[in-house]
Amino acid sequence: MIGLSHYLAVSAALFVLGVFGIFLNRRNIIIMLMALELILLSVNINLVAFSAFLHQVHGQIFAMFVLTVAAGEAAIGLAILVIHFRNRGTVAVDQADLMKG
Amino acid sequence: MPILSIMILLPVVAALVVATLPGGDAERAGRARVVALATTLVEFAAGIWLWLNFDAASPAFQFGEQLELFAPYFGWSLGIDGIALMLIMLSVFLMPLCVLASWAAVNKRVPEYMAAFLLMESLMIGTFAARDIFLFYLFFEGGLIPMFLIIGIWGGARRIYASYKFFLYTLLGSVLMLVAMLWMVGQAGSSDIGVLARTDFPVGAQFWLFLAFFASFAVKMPMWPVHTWLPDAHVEAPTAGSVILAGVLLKLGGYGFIRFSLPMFPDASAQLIWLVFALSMVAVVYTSLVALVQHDMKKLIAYSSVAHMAFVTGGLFALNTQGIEGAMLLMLSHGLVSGALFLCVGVIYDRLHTREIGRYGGLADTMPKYALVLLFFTMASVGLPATSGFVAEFLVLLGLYQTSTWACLVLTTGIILGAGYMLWLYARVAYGKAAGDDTRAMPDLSAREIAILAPIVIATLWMGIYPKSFQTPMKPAIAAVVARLDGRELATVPTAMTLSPALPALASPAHAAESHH
Amino acid sequence: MAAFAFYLFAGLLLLSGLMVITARNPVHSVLWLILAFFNAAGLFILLGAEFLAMLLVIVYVGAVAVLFLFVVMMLDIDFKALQRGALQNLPLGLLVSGVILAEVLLVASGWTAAPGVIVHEALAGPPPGMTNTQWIGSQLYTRYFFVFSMSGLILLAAMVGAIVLTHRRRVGIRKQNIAAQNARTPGGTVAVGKAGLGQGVEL
Amino acid sequence: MITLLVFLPLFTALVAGLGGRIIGHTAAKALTTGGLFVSAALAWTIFIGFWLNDAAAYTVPVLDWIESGGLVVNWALKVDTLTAVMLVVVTSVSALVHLYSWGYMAEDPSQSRFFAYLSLFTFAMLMLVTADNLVQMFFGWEGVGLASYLLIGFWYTKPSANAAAIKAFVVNRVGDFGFSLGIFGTFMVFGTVSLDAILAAVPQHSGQTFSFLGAPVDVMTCLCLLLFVGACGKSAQLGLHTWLPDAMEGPTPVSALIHAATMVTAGVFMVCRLSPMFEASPTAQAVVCVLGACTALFAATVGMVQNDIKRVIAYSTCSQLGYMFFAAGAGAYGAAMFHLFTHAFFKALLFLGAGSVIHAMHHEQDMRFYGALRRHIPITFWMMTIGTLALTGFFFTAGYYSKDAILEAAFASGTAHGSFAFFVGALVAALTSFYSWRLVFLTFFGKPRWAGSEHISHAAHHGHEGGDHGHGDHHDHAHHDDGTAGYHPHESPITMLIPLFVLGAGALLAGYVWHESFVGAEEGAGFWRGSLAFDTHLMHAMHEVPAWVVYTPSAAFFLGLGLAWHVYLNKPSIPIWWQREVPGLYQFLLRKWYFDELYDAIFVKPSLFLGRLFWTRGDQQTIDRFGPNGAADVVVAGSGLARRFQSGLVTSYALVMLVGLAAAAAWMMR
Amino acid sequence: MHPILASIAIAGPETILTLGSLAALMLGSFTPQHRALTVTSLFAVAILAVAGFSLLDAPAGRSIAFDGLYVADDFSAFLKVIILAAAAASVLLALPWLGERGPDGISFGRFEYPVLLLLAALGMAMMVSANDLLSLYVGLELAALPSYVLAAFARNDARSSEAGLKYFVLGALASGMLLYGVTLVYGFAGSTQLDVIAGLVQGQAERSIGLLFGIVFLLAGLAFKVSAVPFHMWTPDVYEGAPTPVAAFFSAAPKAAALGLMARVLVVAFPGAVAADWQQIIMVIAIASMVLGAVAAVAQTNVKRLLAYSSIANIGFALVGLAPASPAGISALLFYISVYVAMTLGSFLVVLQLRRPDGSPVEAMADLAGLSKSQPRLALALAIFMFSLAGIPPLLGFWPKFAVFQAAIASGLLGLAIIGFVASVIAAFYYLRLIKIMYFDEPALALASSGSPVNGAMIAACAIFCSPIGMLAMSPLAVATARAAAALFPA
Repeated sequence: MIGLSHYLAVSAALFVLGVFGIFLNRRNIIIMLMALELILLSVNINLVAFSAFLHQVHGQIFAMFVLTVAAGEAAIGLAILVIHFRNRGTVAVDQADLMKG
Repeated sequence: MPILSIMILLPVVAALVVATLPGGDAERAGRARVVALATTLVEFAAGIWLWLNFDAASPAFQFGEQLELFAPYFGWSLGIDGIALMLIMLSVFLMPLCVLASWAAVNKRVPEYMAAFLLMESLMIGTFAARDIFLFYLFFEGGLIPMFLIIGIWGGARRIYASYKFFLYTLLGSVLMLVAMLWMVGQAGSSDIGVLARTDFPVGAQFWLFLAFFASFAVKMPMWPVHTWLPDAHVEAPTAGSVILAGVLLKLGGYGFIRFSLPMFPDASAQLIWLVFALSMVAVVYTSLVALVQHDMKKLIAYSSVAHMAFVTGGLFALNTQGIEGAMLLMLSHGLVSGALFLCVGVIYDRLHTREIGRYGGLADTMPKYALVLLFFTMASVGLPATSGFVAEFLVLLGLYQTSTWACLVLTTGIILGAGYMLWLYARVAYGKAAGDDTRAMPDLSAREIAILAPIVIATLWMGIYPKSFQTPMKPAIAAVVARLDGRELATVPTAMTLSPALPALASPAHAAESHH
Repeated sequence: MAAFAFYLFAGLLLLSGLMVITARNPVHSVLWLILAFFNAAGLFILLGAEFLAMLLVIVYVGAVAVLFLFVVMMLDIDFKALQRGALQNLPLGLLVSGVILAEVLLVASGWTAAPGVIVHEALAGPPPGMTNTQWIGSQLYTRYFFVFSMSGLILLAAMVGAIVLTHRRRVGIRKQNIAAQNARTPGGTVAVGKAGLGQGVEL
Repeated sequence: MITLLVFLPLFTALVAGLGGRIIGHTAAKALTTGGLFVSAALAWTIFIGFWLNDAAAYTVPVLDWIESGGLVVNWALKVDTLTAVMLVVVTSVSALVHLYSWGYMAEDPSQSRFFAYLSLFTFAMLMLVTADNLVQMFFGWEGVGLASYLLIGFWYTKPSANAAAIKAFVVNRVGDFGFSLGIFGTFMVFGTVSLDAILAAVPQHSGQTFSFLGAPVDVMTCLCLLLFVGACGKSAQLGLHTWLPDAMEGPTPVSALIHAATMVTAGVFMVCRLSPMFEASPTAQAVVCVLGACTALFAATVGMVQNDIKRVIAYSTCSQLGYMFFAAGAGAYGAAMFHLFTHAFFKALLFLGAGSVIHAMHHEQDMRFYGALRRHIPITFWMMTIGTLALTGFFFTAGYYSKDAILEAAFASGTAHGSFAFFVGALVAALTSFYSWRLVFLTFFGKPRWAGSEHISHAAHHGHEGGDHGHGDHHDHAHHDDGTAGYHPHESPITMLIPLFVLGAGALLAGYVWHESFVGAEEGAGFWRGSLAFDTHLMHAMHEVPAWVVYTPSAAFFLGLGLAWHVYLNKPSIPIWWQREVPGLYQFLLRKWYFDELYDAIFVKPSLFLGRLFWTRGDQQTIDRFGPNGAADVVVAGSGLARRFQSGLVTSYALVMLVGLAAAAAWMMR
Repeated sequence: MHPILASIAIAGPETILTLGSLAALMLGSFTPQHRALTVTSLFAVAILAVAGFSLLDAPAGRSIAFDGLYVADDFSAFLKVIILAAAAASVLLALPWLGERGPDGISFGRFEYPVLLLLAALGMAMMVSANDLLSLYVGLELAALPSYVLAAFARNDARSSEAGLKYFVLGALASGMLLYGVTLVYGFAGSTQLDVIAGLVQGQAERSIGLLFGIVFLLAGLAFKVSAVPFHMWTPDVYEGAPTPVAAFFSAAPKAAALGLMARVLVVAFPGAVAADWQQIIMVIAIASMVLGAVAAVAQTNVKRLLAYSSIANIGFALVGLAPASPAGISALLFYISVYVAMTLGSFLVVLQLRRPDGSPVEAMADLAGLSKSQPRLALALAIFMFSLAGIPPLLGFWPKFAVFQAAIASGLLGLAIIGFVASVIAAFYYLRLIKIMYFDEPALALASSGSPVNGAMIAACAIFCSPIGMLAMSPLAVATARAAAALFPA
């Protein structure tokens, strides 16, 4: 019997993968943005799973809004990435260090 | 008439006027000097008025004002007792002299300078006149800002180090006090100093509260080992800054002890006299010895200030009438004398632009008037009878003797060492032969300089010969403090610092006197 | 059967997630991401959230992932150069990730709802007589009106933002300027001059 | 009357000191000297009143001073016999010294300052002797210290004068340290600082103990010893004597006034003033007695080898003060005061005479460059001889009466310390005679040895080149095999000689006239009238000592005189042989028992060393380094660390966030 | 009235801002290009003002709207006033900068700037009125997305785009954490509505680890928004890289909104036993922020970075007011926010106002050397802000610190107060350094003022408010903050 915990565990693993993707990555910001999408995905799995097991629609609606926002975020993120590339000619993470200290 | 509010606000207004004066640089400077002098003189007059109208028989706060302007944080609550009155008098007395002393010596950014001094005056008066503990803190801390600027802008070569040290050191000390204040007010439910002074805090808590306040006042005093900011600050500050620093700002620590520590934490004060005595004893010997080897005049006087302030703490924590009255007098006296000594240093600094003792010499020949004045203040500083310092130190030591003979003994050695370094300083500056042609060519005191120093000479003598004028207003307030301390259990210190009379008849002098009759 | 489907989807989801962050080529990453979305949609269906599953496929696979792919292709990045670089953070990163994973797994396994909340052992669908989509729709435009309209503004903000950042007003291109046209007044464009005899008109 | 007496010198001092430039030297001098003569006249009036009539002691209140808790101290002038004696001594000597200084300081550019200082000193001394409470006495005590400081350092361009002035002040401060502790203790025990009240209450507290520095001690012993420390400082007793010889850096009139006749006797005065307290503590008396005797011996031994004429007299003073103290310690306060009184005359005479010699010898003070001066300055010679006779106790001179009284009293007291003092005193009497006559012989007899002196040759040379005929009037100094270096000493002006005559008269007659009053068994009690503890029994016993005791001082006189004659006139080679054969002893005496070196090594050098240590190692390298600077360094280092973490890399930032997250979550799992 | 209309009426400011932002977008698009920026900006300010005034006739007490998603009470009203005022100031202060040319010679001046600010303000208003984790999230993102764009607004400046990138990546990560926390709270409590959560949480017999984890993740996300340690790492880089007006905006309004949000979520949704747990986290975060903000700033040489660390430290102090979870603490927190916004805006305004001789903006602290001679008034104003930030009485900045520590001590958090005060002394060190540079050092450059009268007036207003004169405002402020704080604590 697949219970809530199973879903939560998958979500947790996915969340950690997303997190891991962010700081493992030193080369490409685009991968980072994708890792962020993984995190949001894990959140959505959580929400839907809770929604299902609590018999509430709230979780699913929440997940919808998360989807919406994620789309907007992706757009903004890619836009910023584009101008960053225009300015610096690279998307390497470890070269985005003009400001530090 | 809200005289205290007027005295506090008038310099602020004058500072704003001074800072926004129209005209070219030279015109502004001239006007700023005049406005500042006029304001400080008016303040002095107001101080005299206060003194004349003060009811010296009452320990109560007088000229009270109460405005709930800043509720619920604190109230604009003013009032003075005798202690505050005398310290306000000291401040308003020194201020015109400071302005005069800076008349020609400060040429850079004069309006700002005068504005800073006027703000300083306002904050000093406020500190002494505040009857709300947080209002007190406001003024107490606020004084750091103008002093920081005065040292930093118009100071000497290492002014930045000195100003930082001054500011941060004293700030660090006082934040602990603030924590304690907040706790106390939370407990007592009132931020009125009078109410707090009547509140009996738990003995265990008093201990920590005392230490917190001690952190602030010990730095301000300054007591050993948190004294090192003082020599630096003094050396770098302009003359008038040193005068105010030594004359009034150091007194805030002593004022704090007598206003807060003693009446609010009487049990802790009685229990912790060993700490205060130990620090005072170390301070006297240590800083006196250090003063002995200084090459810089201001540094020497600064170290001597530390030693003198150790007398103040010793006297205060003798916890008896003589000790506390002596400490108060010593604060006033030291305010006059060390202020005057700094003025004296300023006089020759203005001429030769060095404070190096070795660069002077033989001034008794070239500047006889100056040598005479310097001699006077040197003697006043070493506590020669008939000067203010003697009465004060005598009372302090007399009071201290009854509480701890050891402390009295060690502090008394300070008198010997004090004579050593002060006379040596005088000998190197005024006696001997001039160190160079420039030293030889220095002109004697000008009329302005005499006008600055003469009032202090008179005041010092007055306080030395007829101290009653100064003591009378303070007596009721001090009696109230002593009454609050009466009967507290003194620390039983293992090192036999206290005098435990072998005879019941010798329990106290008054008692002893009675037993004769 | 449901268990098999769950493990299949979950396993593929995690595998593709791992590939997303480890693939050398970003294009591959995007493709793995798309696979992850599909598997997540499968999980949603298992949970009875069909509408959301469809939405995920449409929005993410149809829009977001393609957008990623588009950007990756557009930027013309020298991927060879990007492959260099040491992984200094790896040990600490692994440690922290491990700790967080352990923590959240612990929580996931110990789920108990607050008292007063009706917890169901098994999955249950929407109220009787309603599909999942209807159920969502009945709530979304009534109860969640406020948030719904605000999310519209989020998309507007994203749009404005993306434009303001990336839109380049090219110099030297002729195009219609509506504002300028609207702002035209006769005074600025028509001049009535008096042509003197034999002198012409000064323009 | 007493108010005028006391404050007139203050007034004249202020006018002369502050207004000296305006009114001119002469006016300033006349004003101060005149004022002092008026005071002296008043003092004699008071004294004679006490001597002849039974004038009662009285106190004149002047002004409120300090009041705090149980402490009440007022400015007041107390007059009784003891005070009257001191008034006479102080004002007479002071007036004469003022007069003398007209001549002695005639060429000094800041004469009015000098006279102002002298008058100021006199005022302080008068305040001291008229004090009706300990605090006012302390005022005078420190006031004379100030004046002494100013006068010793009068020639402030001389480094040695400055050093001596500071030394005098600081060493006196050490004494004052004890004095003030004594005052505090007295107040604590008696609840008052008023002399009358204290002395009246002595019996109540006698024998009690209290805790001092944690140890239980006898009240009276402790207080007396503390006060006696003050007396030691002022009166240059052994241990605190080192300032007195150095004080000779001051002008000679100052030495006569302050360091012979008046200020240095303040300690004796104080002990006499507080004699009821000392009487209550045999221990304290014994200490006073033994220390006095030791001082007398020490100073006499050192005096035997000094070459500076003023230093010899200074050590002599020190030695005589020892006499006074052991008299007091033996209980013969009257005798102590009597010696004080007579000593004032002959010691002032000796100093002023020495001043006259120095004046004549152009400020040369080394006796090795004197010799054969009796023909050149005969008046001075005779006056010095009178002084020496009185000092050494020649029959019927002042010193004869007073010194005999002391020795007899010491013997008669019957105590162990009294006997010790007697034998030491007798020995010292012989030594006194020796070094005093040595001084006379070296100075006035033998051959001129002036040529070795830089002062003299400078003066002669100067006289030759500049045509200044002030000191010498013939120019052929190329042939001076007689040791005169062509220099001709002249007798001092009349203003300097008059005081010598007056003091000479005093030195001859004072003992004879007043010895019954001061130390007579019956007359004494009537004379002192309780102003000091007058032990009639002791005075009676004094007159009944064995005959050998009576003759001992005279024997000592002749012994010393004979020895001096033999060594310095008869066989002048003996001193040289002596210096060569026992250099250790000679050096020991010449270097004053190495007291200065000792103090330098255990007080001065360590103080400076510690001062430097505390300053550099303590303040700078410990307190500042680990305090403010250390804290600043820690903050700056922390700041650097924080900057390193702020690497600019997004991945690190994310990592930090996650570490925080993980930590917080972990904390929740506890 | 239809329930939705009634709700719209309650959410008056949000409604006005929504319509206003749309209108502003249209206005900007259809106004001639050279005037578009000015017109839109003024319009935006007007909209903000109208929204602010609409708060005046809001009904007293607590009104729930949109089926519990939204709440209007004194707390939200107070914070909205601050947010709207700060946003209006941010619009105005950017005008001179937007009118200038960037490094590439192209003007930054685009009318989208005020529009984005309006949208962000709307998001922030929504945040402080959020009564549900959903509206919280949406509001947060509505405020965040325009902020990312604004950080990168100088799109041809590598530093600006990098700032935007960092802000975006970390912000998205933080919102991921926050969301994860929200899901846990939702799952373990069973609801997302704050007051409902409170009821459910208080009914729980034992500590629920899941719920606590939810709170931790939620807190992490919120801590990022307020830039509390250790979620502060973006702050210095973004402040430095972002255009100065944008940094000014970041330092003011979003901080107020996020702190308010944090206070509401924690106090309303997690009272009782669970409060003890989050209070500890808040205390640790507060201490870490105070200390790190103070220490790390010491070695800075860039004014904007310095102010970034200053804001980190100040957030730490503000959080001290949150730690006791008492009405007095929240009241003090609100007081802190209101004064802090004035201080930080004032400081940024001064920096914005200054120009190097070549017309470029001032960023290095060394450029300020001797400012007291070249620009005495600006120097005085900056000195007031610095002393005020350092918390030296009698400047106003002292009193919020006083208030938060008073609240902390009243709740027995003595250790927190002591550490906080010590940190404030360390912080004083670098504030003094700026004053030292301005007043003690000799002038290095003859700095000019950009001479914008509007900014000048705003500087003067802030300076007067932060000066001792501002203490006169303490009493009314105290009444207002006490009322606002009481709204979070139903009797």
